[in-house]
Amino acid sequence: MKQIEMLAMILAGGRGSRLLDLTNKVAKPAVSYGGKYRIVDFPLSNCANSGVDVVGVLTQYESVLLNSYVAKGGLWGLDTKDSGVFVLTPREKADSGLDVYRGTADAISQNIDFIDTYNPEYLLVLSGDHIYKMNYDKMLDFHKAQNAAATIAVMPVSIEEASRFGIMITDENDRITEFEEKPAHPRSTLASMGIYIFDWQKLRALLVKDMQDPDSEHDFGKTIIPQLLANGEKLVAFKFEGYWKDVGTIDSLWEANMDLLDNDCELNLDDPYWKIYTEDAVALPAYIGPDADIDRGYITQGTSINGTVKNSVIFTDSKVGNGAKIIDSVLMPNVTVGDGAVVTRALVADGVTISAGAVVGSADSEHITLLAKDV
Amino acid sequence: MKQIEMLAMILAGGRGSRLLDLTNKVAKPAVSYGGKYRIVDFPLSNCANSGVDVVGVLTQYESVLLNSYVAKGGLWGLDTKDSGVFVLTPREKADSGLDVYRGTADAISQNIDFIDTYNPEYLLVLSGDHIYKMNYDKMLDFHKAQNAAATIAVMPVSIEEASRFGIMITDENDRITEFEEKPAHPRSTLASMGIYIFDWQKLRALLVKDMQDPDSEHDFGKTIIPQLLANGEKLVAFKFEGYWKDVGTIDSLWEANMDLLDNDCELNLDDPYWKIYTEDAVALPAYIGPDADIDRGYITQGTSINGTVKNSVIFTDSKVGNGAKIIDSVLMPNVTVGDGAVVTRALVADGVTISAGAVVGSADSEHITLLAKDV
Amino acid sequence: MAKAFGIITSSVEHKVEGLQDYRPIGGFSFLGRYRVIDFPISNFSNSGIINLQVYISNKPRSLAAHIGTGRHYNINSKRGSIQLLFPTEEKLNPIYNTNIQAIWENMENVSRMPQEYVVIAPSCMVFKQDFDEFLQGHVASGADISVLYHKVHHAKSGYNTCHTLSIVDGMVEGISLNLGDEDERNISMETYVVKKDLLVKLVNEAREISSMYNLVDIFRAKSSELKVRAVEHTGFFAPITSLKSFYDANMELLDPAKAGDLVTPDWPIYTKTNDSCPTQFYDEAEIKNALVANGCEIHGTVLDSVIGRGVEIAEGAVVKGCYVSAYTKIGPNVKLENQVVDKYAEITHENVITASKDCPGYIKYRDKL
Amino acid sequence: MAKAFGIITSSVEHKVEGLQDYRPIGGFSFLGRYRVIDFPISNFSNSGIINLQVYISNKPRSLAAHIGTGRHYNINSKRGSIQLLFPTEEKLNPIYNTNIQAIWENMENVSRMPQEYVVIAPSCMVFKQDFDEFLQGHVASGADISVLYHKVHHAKSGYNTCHTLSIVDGMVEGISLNLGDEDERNISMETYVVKKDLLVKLVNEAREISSMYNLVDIFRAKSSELKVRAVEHTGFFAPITSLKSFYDANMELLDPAKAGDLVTPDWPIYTKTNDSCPTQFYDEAEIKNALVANGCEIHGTVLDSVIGRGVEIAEGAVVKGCYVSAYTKIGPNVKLENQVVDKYAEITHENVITASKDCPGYIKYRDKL
Repeated sequence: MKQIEMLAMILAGGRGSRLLDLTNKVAKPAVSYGGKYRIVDFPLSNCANSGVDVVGVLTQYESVLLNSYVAKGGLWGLDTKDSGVFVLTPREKADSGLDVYRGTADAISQNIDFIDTYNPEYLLVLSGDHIYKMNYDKMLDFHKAQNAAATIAVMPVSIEEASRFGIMITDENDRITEFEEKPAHPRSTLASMGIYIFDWQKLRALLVKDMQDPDSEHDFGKTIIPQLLANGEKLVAFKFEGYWKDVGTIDSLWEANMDLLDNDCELNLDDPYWKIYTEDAVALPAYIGPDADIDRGYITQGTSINGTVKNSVIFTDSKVGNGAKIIDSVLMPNVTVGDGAVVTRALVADGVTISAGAVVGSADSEHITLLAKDV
Repeated sequence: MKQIEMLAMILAGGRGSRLLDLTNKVAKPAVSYGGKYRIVDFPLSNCANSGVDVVGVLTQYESVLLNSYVAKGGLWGLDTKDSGVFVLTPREKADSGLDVYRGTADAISQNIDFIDTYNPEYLLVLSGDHIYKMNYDKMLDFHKAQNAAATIAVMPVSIEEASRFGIMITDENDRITEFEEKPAHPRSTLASMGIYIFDWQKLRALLVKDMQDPDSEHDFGKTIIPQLLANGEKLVAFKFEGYWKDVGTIDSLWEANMDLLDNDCELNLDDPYWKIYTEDAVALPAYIGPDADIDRGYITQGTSINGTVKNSVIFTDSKVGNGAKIIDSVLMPNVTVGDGAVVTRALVADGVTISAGAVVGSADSEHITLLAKDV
Repeated sequence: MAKAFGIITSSVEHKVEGLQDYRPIGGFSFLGRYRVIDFPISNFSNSGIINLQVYISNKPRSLAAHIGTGRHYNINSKRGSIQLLFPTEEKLNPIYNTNIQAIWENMENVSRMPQEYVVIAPSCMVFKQDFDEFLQGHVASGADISVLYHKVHHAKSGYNTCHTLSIVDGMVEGISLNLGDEDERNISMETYVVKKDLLVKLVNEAREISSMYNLVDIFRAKSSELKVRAVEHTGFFAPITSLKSFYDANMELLDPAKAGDLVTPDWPIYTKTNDSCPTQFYDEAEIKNALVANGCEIHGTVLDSVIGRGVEIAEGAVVKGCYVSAYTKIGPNVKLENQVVDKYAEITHENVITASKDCPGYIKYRDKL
Repeated sequence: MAKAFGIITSSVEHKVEGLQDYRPIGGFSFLGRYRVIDFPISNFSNSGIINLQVYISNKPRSLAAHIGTGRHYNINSKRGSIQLLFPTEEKLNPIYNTNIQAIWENMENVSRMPQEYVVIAPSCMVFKQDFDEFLQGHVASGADISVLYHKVHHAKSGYNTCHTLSIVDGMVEGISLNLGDEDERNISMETYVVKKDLLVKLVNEAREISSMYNLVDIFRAKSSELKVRAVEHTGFFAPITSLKSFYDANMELLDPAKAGDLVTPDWPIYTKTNDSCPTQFYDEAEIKNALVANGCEIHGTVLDSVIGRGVEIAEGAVVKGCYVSAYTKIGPNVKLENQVVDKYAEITHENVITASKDCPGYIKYRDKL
């Protein structure tokens, strides 16, 4: 096998339980976003566009849909001879039983054999549930120029938010001197984005040791990064500027969709040189009926709009009936809104049918209404 | 999703422990065969050629290589919009922990959710470790014409062999009246090939019940088929004629390779209308040196032959040194035979190096010599 | 393996003003996101006929790139195949550019197909048809050739390079060019089933008779000695044989019932994805009765129109009764009515361009106005 | 994204007897399982230059089908692209069929590429080269154009439609057609790096000067005002510009050291797989010093030869010093010596066909002898 320079592993095992009923049947990375995409399209498209051609996707929880989806590597052009998207679930081995992944680092450790078949120089570790566009090849250039053992992508956050993140303290050369996981009193505002490049051989040695440690949490943030720092390895911070969002809650998922309605949204999905790829719907263009009224909408093909859409995102194959009103809302794929129904500040899950005249959500709710069942 | 008529599930979870060291690192279906193929290429190519476009591959044991391999659905043309090869490993679900597959039937039961997303009329159940060419579409025609609940492919075996198989007793209309698993005193010579077509809804109902039964062995042969018979369902036998081999032991794997050297071998791999697809090697054509002597050989590209090859099968990227002799043997991929070495009646595993002058195997051994380590 | 392979003819005998200067009819954009040839190819794919030969007579680049290996048409790239066949001889006069000539030049590729039958369909007609059913019916009938036709009620004002069939007891008794003398006509859909060997024989005979013969001519010439069976097609049918017919077909499909009949979940029409993002409709936009493909930015007014991928319509612009092809830019306050706008056109300076529905205007590829 | 896109020229200026009657040089079979164009495309792919334009001047079918979407060249089908560009105008005289004309007709496709540089390589030359290194060297040098050349020692007896470079201090001072007057020559490999904008300018200027100009002519015409840097290539190099050079290149590569230098694990040469099974060597077969592709059935004797896919060689046949293309059948007791046998030929009746190594014979495509 041809040696590859950098292999990517996407951690896509999260239960995403804060997404409530949306993740009852699909894993978080498979959740729909932005009219036609799924969350995992972002890291996968970033990989394809950055020239990272081999991607392992580590899944664990309820992943039949996610597995089938990412296995279609052709969606991202990752189906050439030496490239591929490989779904890696916990496996029974000759020398051990069937284990679940015990942590983010353990998920990598259990797949050392897979990584070894490609013998990469660098390992890129990504999270499967963030929305952003990033050129990992530029990050690799930085990693090589710095001659680092690990590079961590960071972004500036407000000091208030900082205690929700892993925070990096760096010197003037971007070298990380300290790392604090969710500090109560943050001493820096550089938050880890959960994107790492490692020298594979160094990481490999550490992981082999970590697997044996019964007290380890087997986690990159809690175990591996502190260990590397303790070993005196050179860790550097790669500063990212641009749109980045962890869509961990219903409110933040709704917000991330609403961001797309903003004319100046930094997450430009219309860039011909950095497309986000996804499964194409076999569907007609969006049909806008004679009595429709659209006042700011982000609308994809396969939809049919016969009512009012105001400041809303409408996903593939959703239908809005005559006289229905969709206001400040997100209709995920295959939603049917009956005539005259009113949906306000709501996120309507895949396949839900809203009967004629029904009222969903309200303009002054604190949180976004999630509708996951027919009403 | 477009409804598909018949979905295939390949049971590829076997440890294949009788293949000894060959299956230490790869699952049995991924074992190499016939110069350039892997065993699993046969059911997958049969599916592609029969127009069965969606295939689930159920793997469990040490399947990193098998998983990566079958995930490349494009190798068999199974990477179009509505087709795909999907690797299905045991999964953690919202309502249950991570279970291993408890039997062949349980492997299907645990993936009912996957099958349901395609909503097929018929389910084709295959084994991942048999060498044969078969048109499953013709079998489906038979199944439909017979209006059966299940169709089982059978082949005539000798009465001596019959007690190693599941044996079908049929009436004059090919209806199965009785089924005996490995009978001591067989009353028929129609052996089950482990290839089933089921009416999916009928099977589904049975599997849902079977999952709950703590005493069940969750096995098609031991549980499901007897249950269907007991329920009075119509089961029919589809007679297959042609080459079929279970390559379960080193001897039978060697034999199946030797069969290819036979001019009249029924397993014609050269049929342009029923090709067996596999991963293409990036390699030069076979190089036959000025001092080579080939006396019956089945030799693929990427090889380099400088010695004698007699009645042997040489796999991709294997090299035979000057004056070396390969007699009645199988060199699996990437084997290097040093100058003057002699290999007789042996099966040499992937990547093994035989040093100059070494002697491997013997002409009069009872069993074939398996060489899995460098000598 | 299906009993038939498919041939998609190049439709050189039809001439569409404007659009055809830049690509063959099969390569025309249709309904905002398809190309015309997506319909016959999807019909074949959905019918399980997956060995196709597509004849391309000229300007092959965009059509060849669109079709590619056919994977997006759901055709298994190992057991299925889409062969693109180009002219092998230079034609010094376009009269020699016939579909008979195209097949004849590639006869070796036809002869070596292992299937007994061939289903022939034109690249320029939009309709839905199960070709397997058509094939089975033909085989059962014992006829030599089966041809698909559509009963139309306004043949005087359209279908002008199409042929009409006179049918007696379900058999074709005569084939003639539509002269527009009657409204009620059976229009030939140029879609046939025939045994491969008979096709080869007829093509060779046609070459003996005249180098200007098309398939329809030899079928006509032979219709007395051969049993030619006529099979009626119902549902949406649009031959794209003039700019007007192109325009009308798209406008007709603004009716959701008609579009929903042509493109159904169990008979998908495949096309090549472009990975465009969804379309953004801004505050000032007003859209009524329109089909809008992805990747557009709509600030202006769109009425009774089909809008292709990646179109930008600026504030104050009014697009009414138009077919706007992909990547077009319509500037502020521009008014367009009943126009077919070709790809990459930029209309920023001209304020008002109108035409009548009966004679829609055409704005050229990459034109700047 | 790489800083350059690639252009593979159609090599219309070279004429190969026999083989070229059926396909362009890039489509020639090579070393039994490749096509000549696999070498430049793999060079681009391995160099990370994955947006390619391949100009095809005539007989495009087999080459277009071979290249397809480029997936088998390991080129990501989403971010990479292989555009096949065909002539858009009919040439009434082949003198107008130049590579300048081909680029000019597709100038829009060249202009719209986002990359600053373009690497141009011919479809007819077999060699291994890291184009990214070539590009980086060019950018660092400050030259206007870089051209790759190979020092040869027997230019009198070959390289007859190639150009030679006179080089002073690493810069090209003159370009002329190889007249065979000297053995020691720097042969131009027709491989260039240039800024896209300069290429566009030069193509436009060339069109002003003469419609018969090829790229090499405009580079020659401009070599005094432009800084043209010469970069030496070492290793295997074979321009396929005559039947003899085709034959010699294949025979030379029977040397495992040379073949192993051209095709290495870290610089794979990709091709389209045919899913042939391994080759069967029967009891009576005798094979020495040969490269044998898959899917063959060998009963006879093969010496010093290259055998393509699916070839059948019957008992008693002797094939010596031959290039035997795919799907050829050599009947019992036939003797062939120093022949280039084209695809699908069947030689069953003629007993002995020989030629000298200096002037190998050619047996036509699908010929029956």
